[in-house]
Amino acid sequence: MKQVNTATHNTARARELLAMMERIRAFEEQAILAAERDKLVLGAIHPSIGQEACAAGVMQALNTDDILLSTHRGHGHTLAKGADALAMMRELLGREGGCCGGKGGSMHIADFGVGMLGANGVVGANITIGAGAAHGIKLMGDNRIVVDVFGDGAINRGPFLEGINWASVFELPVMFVCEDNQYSATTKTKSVTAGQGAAARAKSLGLKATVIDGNNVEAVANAADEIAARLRAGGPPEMLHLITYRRTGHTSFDPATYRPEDESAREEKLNDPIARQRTLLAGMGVSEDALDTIHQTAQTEMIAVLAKAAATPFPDDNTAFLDVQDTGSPAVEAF
Amino acid sequence: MKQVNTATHNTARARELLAMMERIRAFEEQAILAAERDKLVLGAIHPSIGQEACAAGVMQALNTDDILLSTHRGHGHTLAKGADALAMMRELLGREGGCCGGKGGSMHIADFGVGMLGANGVVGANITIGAGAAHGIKLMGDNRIVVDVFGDGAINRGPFLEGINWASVFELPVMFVCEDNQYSATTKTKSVTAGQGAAARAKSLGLKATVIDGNNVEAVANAADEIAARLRAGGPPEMLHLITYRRTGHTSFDPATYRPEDESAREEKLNDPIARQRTLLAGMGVSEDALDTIHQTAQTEMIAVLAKAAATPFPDDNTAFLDVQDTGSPAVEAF
Amino acid sequence: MVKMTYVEASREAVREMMHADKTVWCVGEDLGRGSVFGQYLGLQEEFGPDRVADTPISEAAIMGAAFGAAMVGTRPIVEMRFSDFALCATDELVNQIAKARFMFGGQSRAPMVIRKPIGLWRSSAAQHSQSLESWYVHIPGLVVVCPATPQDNYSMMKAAIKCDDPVVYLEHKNIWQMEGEVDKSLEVTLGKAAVRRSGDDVTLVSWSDTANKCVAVADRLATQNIHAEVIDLRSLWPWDKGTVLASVRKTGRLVVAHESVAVGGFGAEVVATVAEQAGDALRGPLRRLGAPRSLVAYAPNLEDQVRITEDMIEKAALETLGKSAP
Amino acid sequence: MVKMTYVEASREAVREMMHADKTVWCVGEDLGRGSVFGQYLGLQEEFGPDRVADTPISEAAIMGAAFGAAMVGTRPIVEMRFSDFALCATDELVNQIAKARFMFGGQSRAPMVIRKPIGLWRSSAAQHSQSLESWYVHIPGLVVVCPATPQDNYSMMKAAIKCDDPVVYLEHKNIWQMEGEVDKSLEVTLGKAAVRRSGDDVTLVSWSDTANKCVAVADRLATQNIHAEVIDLRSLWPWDKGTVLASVRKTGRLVVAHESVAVGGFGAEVVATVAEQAGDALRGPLRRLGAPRSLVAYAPNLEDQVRITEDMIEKAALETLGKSAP
Ligand SMILES: Cc1ncc(C[n+]2csc(CCOP(=O)(O)OP(=O)(O)O)c2C)c(N)n1
Ligand SMILES: Cc1ncc(C[n+]2csc(CCOP(=O)(O)OP(=O)(O)O)c2C)c(N)n1
Ligand SMILES: [Mg+2]
Ligand SMILES: [Mg+2]
Repeated sequence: MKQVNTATHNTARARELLAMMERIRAFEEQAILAAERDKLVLGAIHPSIGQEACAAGVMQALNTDDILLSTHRGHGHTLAKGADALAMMRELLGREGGCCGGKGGSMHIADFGVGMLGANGVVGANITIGAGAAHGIKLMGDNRIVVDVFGDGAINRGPFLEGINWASVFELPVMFVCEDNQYSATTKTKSVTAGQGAAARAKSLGLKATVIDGNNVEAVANAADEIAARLRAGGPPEMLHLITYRRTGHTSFDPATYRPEDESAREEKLNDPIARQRTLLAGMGVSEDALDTIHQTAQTEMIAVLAKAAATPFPDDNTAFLDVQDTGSPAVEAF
Repeated sequence: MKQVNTATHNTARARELLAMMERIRAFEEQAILAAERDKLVLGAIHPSIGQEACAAGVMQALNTDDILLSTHRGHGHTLAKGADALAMMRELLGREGGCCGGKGGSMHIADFGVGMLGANGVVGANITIGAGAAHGIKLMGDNRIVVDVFGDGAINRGPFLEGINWASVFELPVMFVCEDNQYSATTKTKSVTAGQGAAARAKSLGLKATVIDGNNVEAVANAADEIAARLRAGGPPEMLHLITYRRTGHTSFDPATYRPEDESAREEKLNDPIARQRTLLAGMGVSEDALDTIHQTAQTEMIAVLAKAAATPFPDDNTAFLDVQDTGSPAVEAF
Repeated sequence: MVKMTYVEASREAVREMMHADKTVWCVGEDLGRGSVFGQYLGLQEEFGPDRVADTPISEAAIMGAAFGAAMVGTRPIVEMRFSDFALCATDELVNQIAKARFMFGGQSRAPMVIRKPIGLWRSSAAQHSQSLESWYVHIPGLVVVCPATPQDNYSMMKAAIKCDDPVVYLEHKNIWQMEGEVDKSLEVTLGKAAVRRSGDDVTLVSWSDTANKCVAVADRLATQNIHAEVIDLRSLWPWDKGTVLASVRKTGRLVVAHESVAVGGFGAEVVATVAEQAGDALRGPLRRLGAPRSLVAYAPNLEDQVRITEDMIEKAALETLGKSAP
Repeated sequence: MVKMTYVEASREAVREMMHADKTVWCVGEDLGRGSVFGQYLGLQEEFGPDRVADTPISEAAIMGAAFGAAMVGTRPIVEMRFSDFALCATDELVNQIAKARFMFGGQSRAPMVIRKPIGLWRSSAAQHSQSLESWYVHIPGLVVVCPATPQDNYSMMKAAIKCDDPVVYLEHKNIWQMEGEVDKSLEVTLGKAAVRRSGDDVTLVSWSDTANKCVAVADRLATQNIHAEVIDLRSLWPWDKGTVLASVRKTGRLVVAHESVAVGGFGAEVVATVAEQAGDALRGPLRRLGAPRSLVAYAPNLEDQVRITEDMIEKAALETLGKSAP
């Protein structure tokens, strides 16, 4: 993994990275409360607690008009790409004003206004779609780039091979990001994955692959910046493999009893990306108070976001028949 | 690629390899005549002329109860696995007594009696199926092995990744054989394939991969023998990547005008596996006459096979409704 | 008789069949932890990881490999988790598994049970809520089973495992916890409907969870002195045309109800068949209830817009009798 | 009016649309050599390899990547070669493309034409002969087009490319060389049937190549002084229910014929709809012709066993009139 020289850090960026991670964490903590405590979220939500460095570090390398494709575990990516937290929370609660009008929920969260073209409920499906978004961009002569995030479990699906081969053959501006939290639902991914994993596979498909400590947000940000710069300069697609850890269960409902008992606690203690970034900032001379303020601001924001979302009405019933298609009526045909 | 020490060759095996290649060549020459001259084959046939060393070399490493899964270009593999040439030709002509009763044709040729579990009309589909056959064998505690042949074009399909990862994870006795004839239908495979190809991809999936001159039947046979021995000893799955060349068009109807003009002729001149094996045998002291006899025997056999197949009646009409399934009637429901 | 939930019933059937036949095995993601809904809880402990195999997230390989294993003599039970994900293995199911036996002239068999949980369940949105049973009915070579009760999920699972054809086995996610008495000695024949209520006034034809709603509607109608016959088809291929036609000849009235999209749904096949073969017996309008040709949304109120309810079924039944709902 | 073959007609439509709209492009295997049936001959020379893109054998990526490219503003024409291979991209089509606009609350569009040649053609056996149009009709979000003539393959291809919804475009392999006059100025609306013969005696409803057979049957029947109305639906979603119902109200008799499997085929939807909504107008038995629920075999005589012929259609038409074939 790449070493990062902390001396060269930019304090402003480091603060921003921390602030974004705190916002993601706070958003998801509230989302979990909304699900568990308030029973306001009926569908599954997949938290990324402990993985915030991936989202914050990668997305800061992007412009608003760059494109992001994400997974079922996409809150962090979406927020870091610039989506509005309230619209997102409304979506999780299936409310009016949700970023997908309450139709998608957590697993299909999207904000096309900030280039976020969707989370996905099908593991790995976004890999070919992201390659294609880059294909479209290239055909139109745009100078945008695409980030396509997927989990370690997704590398065992066919679209991983097809999408990456495609991007490489057509020389498309895509940064493939494998956010490797070591689990595929209840299964330890290594136990069902042959060979050396995402980076090795990407290399065999002709890509440059960079493996980074995904809990080190500075390292992630630097790597993402470098890759983004190469892509903007017309370089071929690349793979960024981020090693992190899923601290929660697969969904907020999953107690994750299948894990070694102290695994998550140990990871929290040693590798929490927020704690690590706080330490870094403290070392750069930022006061505990200032760091606490960042934390508190995020908490306050997201508590308010949940309250406001919870107070929002459900969408109009008729929207259930809107935006199906232009051609032909979606209305009831038979009863 | 591996070097073969011709001095250690076994003349009997070398003759057998030549004889099998001659039979495959003769079979396909007759099949092409049946299609072009006689209009007795309506569906597409995909000849493997120039690729016979792959079929002959690999299959000689197998026992009858070992399993083979093949592709749309599977006549050679099937014959070399031990299928009856007449039953095969009848199948190509859609006749009674065809190995699939005339229901499959060239693209679905199969002979379960000799462990040949089917050609396939869908590129790459046989890769997961072959892995699964090995999975079944392993579950039942059998000591058989599986050979799963596919083309260079198939490595761009998802099942390549999924099937090979599967075989590796479950440690299944499969020899994956990429018969690389450099073309995917009318497309030069390299132009649509990123990275270093089949062997590199297999390695990234944890497999040992051996690259061999696929027009050198002795080298192919030796490599296949070694891999088969390792598999029989309980070794993990392996990849055998055979470099060859498709001398005909994609189907017998395809004039292949998209190729550099003299490419096929040059390959025929330099790399015909039959000519090369004849040279080898001549060098071992086998007379021209003896070699011609092998050629003539094959020709005579297959001319008779075509004549006999052509004289066979079509299957009984009612077989169109047999072997659909046990449960429920396949008969007409609505008219 | 034993009390069991729907999820326990099929699990028990699988367990017993695994004891009875060493060639039966289960394959899918996370099976060692029971899979998504606990359908396999305890089985890996009991039978070991070879016979209850945890797989990579590789639906195409799960389906394709199980097929390969079936061709060499094992009897795999394939878990697709949500029927939606099974679409990642459509070539394997439709082009390979369904066709192999025919294509190879009877040389092969693919005795497999392919489990694909279907249906609306708890705000799961468009990619986790589909019911595509009509697709599979349209594919020669496949058997299609949609059990609606614990008893059927026990008995039909056993029949499916014993069947030498590939069986697409569609459990409904919304009734995993449904309880019922199960008679373990009861054997069912695939293709035989269950007449869950007898009646002379109107025939209600359904399957899967919607059949349970039809039973509830029949009970409601009974209080209005209307006697509905409820036919739970249980399997859609083969489907029990004879029982449906006989019932419609008796009642003269038909309501078909299903959760899946009405357009191109299997309800059309039932209605068309009745119109073709018992059209003369009809004494009221034919009614077909299915989802609108829209998608399943996440918000609970939007999700409800595409749901077939007991009220709707009751109303339709009354309409066939020329009455309106009370 | 220009004389064109069916394959030339859609090629010309694609060519013209590529000139008219720079965002239109084609993507699939071997397109630079025209693809399997010459549908793209000359287009790569004319528009270059970026807009007529040769791809790896990666159906999932062809479909998925085209979808991604559609979401950022291009209009891909996706070539699947044989509709059978499209099954390798079912998740992409059904879970992604069809659902995106709805699932994302209207933020996205997927203006794509997905070409999947269907049908029986020259001993191609079970994996190269399927017609699964009824599957796609059942999926909300998709438009389904089945042109039967050069004129329609020209006009409907243009309409499909202009359409902002994903269009599953099913050309029939058996009629690539069918010739016909094409009026380039003729525009069609997706969802509007073509009444290819007018008549008062019996309504024949069909689509794709079977519609051509119905036209031939109508001509035969005319010599017996029976006037059949032939409705070529042309698109199955939307389908022109109004035209069918009006015709049946006029003739009182209905034959629906299609090449795909009868069970669960779209013919069931047509028959069910007519029975539900114009049952009172029927003056003869409803007839539905579709393939048996068997598979397509290779041998020509076996292949013929599942074919719907003009004779069968004629016989069915006569039966609705209480007559038997001459
Ligand atoms: C094709 C498919 N198969 C299975 C699932 C069920 N599923 C949802 S998330 C998940 C685990 C994914 O693991 P990974 O890709 O590592 O992402 P993570 O959940 O760890 O973020 C599974 C199996 C699915 N959604 N899609
Ligand atoms: C999934 C799928 N896509 C496309 C095709 C059409 N097709 C048949 S053979 C072929 C080329 C295959 O190339 P390769 O795998 O190298 O095998 P070869 O023909 O060279 O033996 C193609 C594209 C198919 N049969 N299946
Ligand atoms: Mg993971
Ligand atoms: Mg090739």
